[in-house]
Amino acid sequence: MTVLEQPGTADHRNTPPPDWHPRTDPAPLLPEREPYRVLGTPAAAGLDPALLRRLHAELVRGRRYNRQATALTQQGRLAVYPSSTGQEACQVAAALALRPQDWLFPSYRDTLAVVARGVEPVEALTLLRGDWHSGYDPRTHRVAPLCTPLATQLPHAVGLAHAARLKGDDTVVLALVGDGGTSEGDFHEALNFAAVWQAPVVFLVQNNGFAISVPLEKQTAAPSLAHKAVGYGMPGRLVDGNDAPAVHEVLVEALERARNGGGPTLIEAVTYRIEAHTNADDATRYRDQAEVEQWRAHDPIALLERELRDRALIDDEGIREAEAAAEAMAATLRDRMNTDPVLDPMELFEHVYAEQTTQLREQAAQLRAELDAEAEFHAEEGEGR
Amino acid sequence: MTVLEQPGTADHRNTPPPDWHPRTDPAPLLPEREPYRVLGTPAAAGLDPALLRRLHAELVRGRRYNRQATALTQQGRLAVYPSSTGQEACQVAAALALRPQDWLFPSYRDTLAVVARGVEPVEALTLLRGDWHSGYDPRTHRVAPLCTPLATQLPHAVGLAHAARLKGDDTVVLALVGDGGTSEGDFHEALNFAAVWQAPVVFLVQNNGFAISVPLEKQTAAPSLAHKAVGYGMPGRLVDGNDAPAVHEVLVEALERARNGGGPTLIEAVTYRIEAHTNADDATRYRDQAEVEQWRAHDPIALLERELRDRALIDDEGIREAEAAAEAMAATLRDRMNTDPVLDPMELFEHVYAEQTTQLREQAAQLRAELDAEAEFHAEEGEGR
Amino acid sequence: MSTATAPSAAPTGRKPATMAQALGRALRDAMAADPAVHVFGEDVGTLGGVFRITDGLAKEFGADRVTDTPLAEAGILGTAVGMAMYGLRPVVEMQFDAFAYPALEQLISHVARMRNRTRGALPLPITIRVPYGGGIGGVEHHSDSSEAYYLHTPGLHVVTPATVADAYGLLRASIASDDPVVFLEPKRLYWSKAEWSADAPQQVPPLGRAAVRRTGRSATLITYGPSLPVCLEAAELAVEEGWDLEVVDLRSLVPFDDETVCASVRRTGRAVVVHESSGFGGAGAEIAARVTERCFHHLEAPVLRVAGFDIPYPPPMLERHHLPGADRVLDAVARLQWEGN
Amino acid sequence: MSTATAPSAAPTGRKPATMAQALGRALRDAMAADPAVHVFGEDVGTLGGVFRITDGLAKEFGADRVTDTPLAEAGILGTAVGMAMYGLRPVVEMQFDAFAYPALEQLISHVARMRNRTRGALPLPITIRVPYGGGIGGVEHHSDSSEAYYLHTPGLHVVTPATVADAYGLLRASIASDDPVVFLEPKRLYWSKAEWSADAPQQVPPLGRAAVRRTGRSATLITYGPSLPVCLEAAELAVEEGWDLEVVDLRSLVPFDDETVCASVRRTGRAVVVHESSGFGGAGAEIAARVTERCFHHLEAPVLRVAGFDIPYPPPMLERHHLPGADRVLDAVARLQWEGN
Ligand SMILES: Cc1ncc(C[n+]2csc(CCOP(=O)(O)OP(=O)(O)O)c2C)c(N)n1
Ligand SMILES: Cc1ncc(C[n+]2csc(CCOP(=O)(O)OP(=O)(O)O)c2C)c(N)n1
Ligand SMILES: [Mg+2]
Ligand SMILES: [Mg+2]
Repeated sequence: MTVLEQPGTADHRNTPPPDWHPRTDPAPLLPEREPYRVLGTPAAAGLDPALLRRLHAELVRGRRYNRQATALTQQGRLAVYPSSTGQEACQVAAALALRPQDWLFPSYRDTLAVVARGVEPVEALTLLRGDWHSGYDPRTHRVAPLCTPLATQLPHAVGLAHAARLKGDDTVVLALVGDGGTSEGDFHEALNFAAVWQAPVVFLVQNNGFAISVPLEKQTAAPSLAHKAVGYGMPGRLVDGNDAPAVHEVLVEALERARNGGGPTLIEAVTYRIEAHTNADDATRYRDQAEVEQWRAHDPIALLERELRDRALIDDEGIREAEAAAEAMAATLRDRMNTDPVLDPMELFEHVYAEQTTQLREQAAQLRAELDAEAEFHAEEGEGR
Repeated sequence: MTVLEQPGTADHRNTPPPDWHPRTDPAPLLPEREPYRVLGTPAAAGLDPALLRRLHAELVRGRRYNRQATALTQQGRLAVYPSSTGQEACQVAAALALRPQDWLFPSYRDTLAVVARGVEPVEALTLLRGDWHSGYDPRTHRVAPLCTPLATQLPHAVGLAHAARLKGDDTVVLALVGDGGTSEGDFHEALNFAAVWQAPVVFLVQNNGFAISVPLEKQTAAPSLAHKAVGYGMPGRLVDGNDAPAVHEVLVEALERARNGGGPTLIEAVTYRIEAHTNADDATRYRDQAEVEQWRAHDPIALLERELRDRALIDDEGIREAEAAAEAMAATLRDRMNTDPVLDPMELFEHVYAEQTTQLREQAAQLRAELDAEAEFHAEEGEGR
Repeated sequence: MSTATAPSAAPTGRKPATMAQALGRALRDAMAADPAVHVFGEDVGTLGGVFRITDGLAKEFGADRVTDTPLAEAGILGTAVGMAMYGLRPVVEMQFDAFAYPALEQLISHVARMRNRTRGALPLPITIRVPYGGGIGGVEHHSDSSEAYYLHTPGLHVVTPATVADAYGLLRASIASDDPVVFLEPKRLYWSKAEWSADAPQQVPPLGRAAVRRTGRSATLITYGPSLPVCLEAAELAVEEGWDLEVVDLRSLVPFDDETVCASVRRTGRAVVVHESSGFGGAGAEIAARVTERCFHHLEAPVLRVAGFDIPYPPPMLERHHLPGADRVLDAVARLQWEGN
Repeated sequence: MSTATAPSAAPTGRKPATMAQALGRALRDAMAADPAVHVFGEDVGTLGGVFRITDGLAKEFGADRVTDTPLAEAGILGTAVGMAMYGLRPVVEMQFDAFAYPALEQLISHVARMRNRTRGALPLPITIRVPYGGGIGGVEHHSDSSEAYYLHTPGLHVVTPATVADAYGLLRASIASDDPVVFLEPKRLYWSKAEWSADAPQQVPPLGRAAVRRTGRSATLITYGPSLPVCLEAAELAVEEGWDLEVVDLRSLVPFDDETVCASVRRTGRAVVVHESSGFGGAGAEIAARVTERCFHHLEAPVLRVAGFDIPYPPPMLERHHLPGADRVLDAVARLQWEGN
């Protein structure tokens, strides 16, 4: 038998492969060509005043938080701080778009989102102050620990969303990641799992133009990061990350779709990191101040404040109130950070396992003995004095 | 100073973020909606007869190779074999689209591509027979070792392509991967590096519908795997993987673009794995025979043979010649596989490092002593008889 | 720790069962006992896994609890973290030892640390099943012994059964543990058989206890997983040479059962550690070092190690030269400085 | 092995230099000496690396040879494999220890095995620079000591300098090696200083040779990288207690210099291994085990280990309790059973 004698006729040459059918129409998955904006457009008129005021107050608070935390690094109360000044709109909108039953998975720069979600300001700095690796109970406000290894929190977010859906809960998940983080394999695997499982999760990329010193054009050649969505079969959205109500709207829409079984969304918020990567970084090594100034002219607080003023939703008094609230938060934060945390070295052995292994018990005993000897030594020294 | 006093006017609200410009037009990066085909279309008339005959001969040889290798597993001469029957067009076209100076990075199922590129048929089976981990010198034919950990060969391909370009060489790289392999983080990282570096590399995904038992719809929710390309900023192409001249054409075009500095391409070839994952797999556990039959009707050899006959480019005699050549290859392969390879256990220590460490020298001496003792024992046994 | 309950009642009766069957039964019983247990990984659903360990589970428990995932190991383990955070008890399968490597970052940076990071708020009761080891004629990347990477990572339990009964009991205990467990399945023992009843109430041993598989007075062989049969064979052969060897099966590398191991070595005064992974920096190094620290004055000879060579795992046709066999174990025993005795 | 040549002539003169400067100079000289050497990784170009080790290289050698990559460690190491296959000599930087974990699969499955897989046809002369260890108040994931994962992986060299001169010499030797080298840079020694001339022809030591940093008769401290200063400090303090300690700096964990280490231990009869990574399954286990195997009858006491606890690396405010300090080393020395002496 030659191969020709197999079933089939000449026609089959000009037919597509047997089970070929594009499973999703790609067109609706593609993001807009320009970042979506609301402020300064006719649509702004329809925005809820209460929401705008809420966003504004949080933005002001967020910026103050960044300033305070950076100051604390200068005073040596904080080892390091990655400021998100310029990105407040993304972080605040992220927190405000969630409902209490939802979960937030922040990346290491997302302290503002964490605080806006309800975590105590000082607890969001525990990791960076160095008393423990995470300063809050994730279950209280449904906020995962601030995640340092980039993009590794994304599969966690997907897994939690999937579990919630399996349990029939009305919980959706918002996961944050930076432009640099999108290059990691974990980003890819997480988005793919999310789309295949139709998990109720939304991915928000804060594209702030840099991964430490590496500008976006060395990070990707894509038309936009939001264009990655189509490759997973989920919608991609592109939004002006400095337009707080626009970010909020896009997030709410995506979260609602997820909540209603519509699956995940990838959102790219275009924004800018106004300050250096952290206080330890020197941004003049890799970018021009002129670029920074351009972005200062597109400041998220200024943009929102002008809207509020134009529509007479806020006056000088209102601004002052927002600033006073932020100031009070900063004062409390300062005070709490100026108090040395009380730490027990023996806690090092307490949370490694549910039950201490015999190995850890021995090691804990060793440290205990050392600490006792030290204390005795100091006591004697004290007596001797 | 309130935040409003920062530079900028009301207008900035309705302008995009400062440096916003979509860097690539996404439209040309999107793949066709239906797999590209040539056979059975008017374009087929323009195909080079020599190429068609060459492709045909290699397809026939490839299928025979698969049959022979599978037979060898039944005879116990080969531990395991992942047949690519049904996918011959992809593999053969891949090899024939390359020039001598180019490199091929195969995945574990791509023995046909490796052999079509010039590697000795028997050497492509060394890994599976188990005499060594790779049976050929990759530099001879510029074929990387058959790669087992899925998608891990893709960054290698990108790095080699990048190195060739840095050296100013006229070398392009073709990397093969399966539909399942596209889910791995390494796939993502490799494509991203390739696009950012504009490396001269082409990625060919053989979408054969399954990753062992897992069908494509559990692997991805994307409109097609080729749609992933836009997320990296490279063109995506979708081609009927059973239409050998179509695959060849799409590959040649992409390879030429890469050679001319146009950067990488992602190609999805839609095909089907006619046999089980390997001889050790039982495909009836996860798919219907009816589906297999549908695909048999879209057989790559039958499709091409009809074209050749319609255009009188081949006759019964020509078919017989192709089959005889394949038979000769199979006979040689069988003979060579029926000869036990001569192996020296001491070689285990030879290629771990450029120079043996003292640790390895000691261990080699231990094995040497054991082997000598064994030989002595057998010699004595022999004498005793 | 949630309690592992006895499997559902069914006709009892001991008959030969394979380790693979016992593992499958453990998964089934764990799923039946606790709806929080979810099984997922590559090919574990419809196919029942490439080793068929999960065979039948998808049918019994449905695709929501037994799930074929996309092909991405970091994604599998990473999503398991999120599922565990939400109160599920994921059991994931890594298809082969070497294919667990893509998940090492998730394992080291998160799975092992989440409880500690969050001061106990987020324990991760995840069981990671990894078929491991050689001796099956596997092509490259299918025969690695990766336990040393795991046991050096604080926050993980590392467990490996060597008998059919332990395959069941230790897997149940691992799934019941509120901590992450790397559960290493010696793939060349998958088809080993023992009289074992899948239907009698099973004993679920505590994690972290070694078992003395053979008592002896001359020296102690310390081993685990795929090397247990090798040591038992060596012990039988040793009788002819006049050595009465004790064989300790560790069962759990973390936590480590110092008590059982040291009690044996103090009694015998000599020890050989046997495993098939590369020796340099392998589990045997830790075992030899800690036994020496604790039993120095009882030792008549240094604790010796019999392990795989420090080479990449060999191709199938050469693996027998790499794998420690009974002969190599006996050679080591012979070097335990018997002259004085 | 390609020969490392002396750096370009320039005005000489010894003056205090930091380890960071010596490392940077080694990269510069290697790039100047061999056009096949390429440096790439996250932030190594324009910024000069977060520790500024690569500062100035992009300017001197251009973006084609000193390249900022996308943020993906497996991608960085994976592309390095391809570049090495094509004849280049990549030197990649992993930004911090814990951020090298995503690259472990590429490292274990390919970097360590390609030469062996291809019977020598494709050697991979890749140097992987990894800043490692704690003591710098780093937030989580910035203080790991990951050497045990590397040294258990056959096919890799594992090298770590402890002095300014070695930082230069060992890095040059690593780059010149035709095998992959994991080059571990003790980040808390980056700013340590020594009289050292960047301009005199530098000695490039062979890989695999330990150095005796202090001679002594009472006992041997075996250490490497960040723990060398701790051991030297302990040795000074020990003088008061009447102990004259020898200090061996391994410099290379793979290959391991059995000769130098055993010669010392045979002379002193006692040994303590000191490192900061977790003890269980750490480098110290291998060292203690092999020293005991080889020097058993010279030992007056078991080889003891002083290492980090078996816990995830602690937060900055508690790290001093975890890190072995001179006191803990001396406590161990005190336990070396001096009663008989
Ligand atoms: C896996 C991993 N690799 C490297 C780092 C070191 N690192 C910390 S922040 C950073 C840049 C992150 O850039 P991006 O994702 O854009 O977030 P951004 O800092 O801009 O918020 C790098 C490389 C890390 N934290 N994790
Ligand atoms: C990293 C990794 N994970 C798992 C495996 C085990 N495995 C071998 S083949 C295969 C399926 C591959 O599917 P696909 O990529 O579609 O290629 P195909 O077999 O269809 O050619 C799997 C899961 C592997 N080889 N590598
Ligand atoms: Mg960024
Ligand atoms: Mg496939």
